[in-house]
Amino acid sequence: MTAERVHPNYVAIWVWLVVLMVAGVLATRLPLGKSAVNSLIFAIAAVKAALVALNYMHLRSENWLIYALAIVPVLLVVAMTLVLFPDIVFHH
Amino acid sequence: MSNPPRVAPSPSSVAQAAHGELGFWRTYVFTTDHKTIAKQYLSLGLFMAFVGGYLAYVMRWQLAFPDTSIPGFGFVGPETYNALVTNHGTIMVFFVAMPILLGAFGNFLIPLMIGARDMAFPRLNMLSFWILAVSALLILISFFVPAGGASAGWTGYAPLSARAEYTGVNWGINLWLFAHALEFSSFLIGGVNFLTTAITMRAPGMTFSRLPLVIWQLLTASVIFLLSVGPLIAAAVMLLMDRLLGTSFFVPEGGGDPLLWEHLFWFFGHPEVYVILLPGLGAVLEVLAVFSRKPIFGYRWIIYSTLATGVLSFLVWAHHMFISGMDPRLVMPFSIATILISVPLSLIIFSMILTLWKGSIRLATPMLWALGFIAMFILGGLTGIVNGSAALDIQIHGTHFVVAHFHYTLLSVVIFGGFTGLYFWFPKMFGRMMNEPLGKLHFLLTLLFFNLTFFPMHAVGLAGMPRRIANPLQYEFLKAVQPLNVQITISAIGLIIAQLPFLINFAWSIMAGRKAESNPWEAATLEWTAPSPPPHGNWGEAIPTVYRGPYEYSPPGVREDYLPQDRALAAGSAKERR
Amino acid sequence: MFLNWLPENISTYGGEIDSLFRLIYYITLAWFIVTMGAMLGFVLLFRRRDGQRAAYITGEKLSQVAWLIVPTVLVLGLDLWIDFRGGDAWAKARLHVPPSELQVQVTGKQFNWEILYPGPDGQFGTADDLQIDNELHVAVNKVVGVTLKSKDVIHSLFLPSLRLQQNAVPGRKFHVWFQATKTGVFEIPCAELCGFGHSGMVGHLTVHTAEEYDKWAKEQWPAATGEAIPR
Amino acid sequence: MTVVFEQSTPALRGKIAIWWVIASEVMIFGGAVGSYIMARAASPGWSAEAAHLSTFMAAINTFVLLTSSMTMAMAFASYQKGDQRGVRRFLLLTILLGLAFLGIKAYEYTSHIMEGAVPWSGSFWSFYYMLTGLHALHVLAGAIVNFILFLAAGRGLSTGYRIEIAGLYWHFVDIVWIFLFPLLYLSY
Repeated sequence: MTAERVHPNYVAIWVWLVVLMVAGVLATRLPLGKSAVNSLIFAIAAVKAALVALNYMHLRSENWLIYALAIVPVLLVVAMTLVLFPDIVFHH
Repeated sequence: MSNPPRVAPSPSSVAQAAHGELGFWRTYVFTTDHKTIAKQYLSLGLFMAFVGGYLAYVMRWQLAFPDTSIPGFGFVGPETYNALVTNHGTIMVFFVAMPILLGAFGNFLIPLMIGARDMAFPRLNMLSFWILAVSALLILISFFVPAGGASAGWTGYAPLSARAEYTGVNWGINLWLFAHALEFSSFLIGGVNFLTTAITMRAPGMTFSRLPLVIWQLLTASVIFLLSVGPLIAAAVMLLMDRLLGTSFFVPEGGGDPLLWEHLFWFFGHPEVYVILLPGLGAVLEVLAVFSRKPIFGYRWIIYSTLATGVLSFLVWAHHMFISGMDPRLVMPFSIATILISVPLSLIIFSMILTLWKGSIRLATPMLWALGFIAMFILGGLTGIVNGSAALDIQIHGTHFVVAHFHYTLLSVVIFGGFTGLYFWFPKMFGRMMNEPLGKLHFLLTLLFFNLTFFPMHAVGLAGMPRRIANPLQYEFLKAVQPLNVQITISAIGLIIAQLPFLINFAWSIMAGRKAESNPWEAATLEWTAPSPPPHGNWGEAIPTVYRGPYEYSPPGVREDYLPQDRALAAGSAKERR
Repeated sequence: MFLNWLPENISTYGGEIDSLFRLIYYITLAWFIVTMGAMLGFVLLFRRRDGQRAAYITGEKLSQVAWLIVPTVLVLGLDLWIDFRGGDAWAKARLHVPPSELQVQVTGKQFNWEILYPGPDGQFGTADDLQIDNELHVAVNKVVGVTLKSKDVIHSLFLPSLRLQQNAVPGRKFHVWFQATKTGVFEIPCAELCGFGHSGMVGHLTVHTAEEYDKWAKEQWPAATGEAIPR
Repeated sequence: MTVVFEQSTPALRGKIAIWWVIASEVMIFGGAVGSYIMARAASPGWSAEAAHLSTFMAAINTFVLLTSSMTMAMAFASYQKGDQRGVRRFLLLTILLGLAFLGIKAYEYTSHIMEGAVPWSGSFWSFYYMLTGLHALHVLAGAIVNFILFLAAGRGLSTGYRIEIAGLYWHFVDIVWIFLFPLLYLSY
């Protein structure tokens, strides 16, 4: 089950990760608005996380159960945080 | 579906089974056998139930006859009373309900009912029990540290719980938090083990649509637990830092937010209710099918309802917080979701009742407990609608009405669901039968005193008596309900005494009960194909192969009135389902 | 039989809550009788008899599933009915706040209710503010606006007769209101565990007639003229 | 239903179990990070506190952890090729990189504490120490697991599928850091 797997080029992924990291750090120097910079750096972080999960964790070649295990908790946490926003953040 | 051939036992399990003599420690204490671990969970749960019951007795005595010397305890001051309230809740939920319903039933049933020789990770299984044991020990120790046990309520609302000076209790609450951390990690490991076992180790032919419902419900409970406990673990770390390092995650003076704790607590706290409920429901479903000799009515629909309950359980947590000061616009969505959770659960209840229709019902002890469970659970569910309605919650929040409600749901699950399972699987667990008349006496007394204890609590709560007050006589408006308080206390003592027949029966039957055959109830699921009690490795030469669903009772064309899951039939002699 | 246990309602929106309780009470009572009747009836009817087999009913056929679905849809309908009625009651008690005629600020602290009156000028934070521990005085039929705060831990202001309960959370301020329709003295227990003095943390609400209230106010603020009673 | 793994291999069991562990860990870190995001959004003025952190150090740490993920993946690839020496070499590298991460983190902690920024110096610092501390404990746990595997490989035992399972956990810890880095150091 594990033997026939053709694994991705780990070094190439690593190069991408490092480039993205540098891009993330440089993005904070851009003359953009606060929310634009924040969206940019978190988008970069999400891409990096996806690269690690898909390639190093081999999510690319997993079945739906493993996918669900990776995605459902993330959605749950995001949903929980969003529901709590009115209560914790916007109260006066 | 084609039936796979019988599979030879894996080498490791043969090696395990061959280890006849492991010595006392490896056989009874540091064992990796899932059945012995289940018994360990059961004993821990029963022991802690008596600790929790003792606390309940002291509390009830104090409420009925405030500030008198309590036989077997002495005087209770307000600080002690708060510690009693807190630890009664914590012990009953985390050290009785979870070890018995999830720990004992899960460990015992999952491998036996899916046709596995043991858990996927037997040593991890042992570890999770011993972590729980240490955690229970911490809770017991916490009573004896200076200033006594934790006293901020089982919900540990911050900032009361976040600074020692608000309660006067320092190490009591710290130990209580450590105990929680250990308890959570124990059941996290346990839940991962359950799920992995059920996903990867089912016997040949045991598809998901042939799994017994109790397994479905144990698995759903494990998923709910794994996905809900995380935020509370994070919150517990923060609370511990607040206490030990003086940070202010939940203390407003330092910029923290007490409501955040409430949210994170209930994000776990409410799903936890279903973690406890579902295994109890599952045990009752198994018993209903066996003792009415009928297939469960609408097997698939129960699975859908169970899953729907699991999903909905994540959407209702804030109904504990309607009057906490949360955003009033969020209240109605949570109230609606809460009341909607009655839909899948009523479907399960209807299915239970319809299973009785045209059955051949035998009122043996497990069946009595199962029927008692249905009755009590309907009552608890219906009062839940009262609580779930936000406007009514304004009046009854934090009163004894709520106490009555959650004892009708949670305690009825533990008592009625737990004893259903225990009386039913006792022959398989210990290889002996329990005494029927004593079991029936136990049931009747428990049913009587349970209702005499908790039914009047609704009235006391409606009259406005808050939970967690130590002395109702300090309030003029509660003078009228004091006779009810006295009655509740006497009944509660009766409820505790009503457990004596069980203790006698349990101890006597383990030692000298009638020997049980492998299938004394003529049930169709896999655990009854193993010897009673099953040896290490559960089955001898080969594990059973599964040919059909779990509830083939009274099928047409078969001489007996049940068809075990593992019996191969010659083609054409009887139709096979699914 | 439960309905009599609720304390007598003396608030304008309390009637709404009580009738919601009655609605749920009768619906749930009916369900309890029907389901328990069915269960006990089936148990009596279908006891094991010699030579008789149970019917093989899987409940998977559509005609059989209907027995599950129809009652469940009925439950859903009743749920929605309760939800809509409940939404109205919630809105009346909490969302539609009428302008207040009297203002007080209640601060919970271990283990007292500090009740702050704005005085004749109707403003908090001025010299004529008056703080009285545990004694809340209001006039009958006036809309009373309560600002709820806490100094230390979470408390809960509970007025059973007024169908009013609200937590007081440190670091936050909440506004609740009530309009009492009857005079009398009522207790204000704290309904959220707040420490060792939680039991016995109790204040008193005195609902005066208009004249008595004026008299009380004069005693508290002797300097003020009759027209400047706190509004 | 495709999830019918009757009579599965230990490798598959381990993989499914570790994914369940990761799922619950996501909830733990999610709860903590969610609380941080909300607390930060609720009260302004945290950027000034965050400016005391050294983005440079954190970037180096990110680089170290990303690299360690790559070496961990390569250890698994070596195992698949049956290259036992490669397994040992890459495991050792992973452990050393993990320790380097912890060392740099410890240096950062020390310098903050020298400047007087301790966990109770305000909400930002409380969250900073809580989040990074929780993460550092996970790095430590992962390094210990890797060390056990390294010892096994050193004695000529097969690390087997366990290296894949340890790797999944290690990569997960890496992903947590990938988000903590912008959350704590970059955003404003």
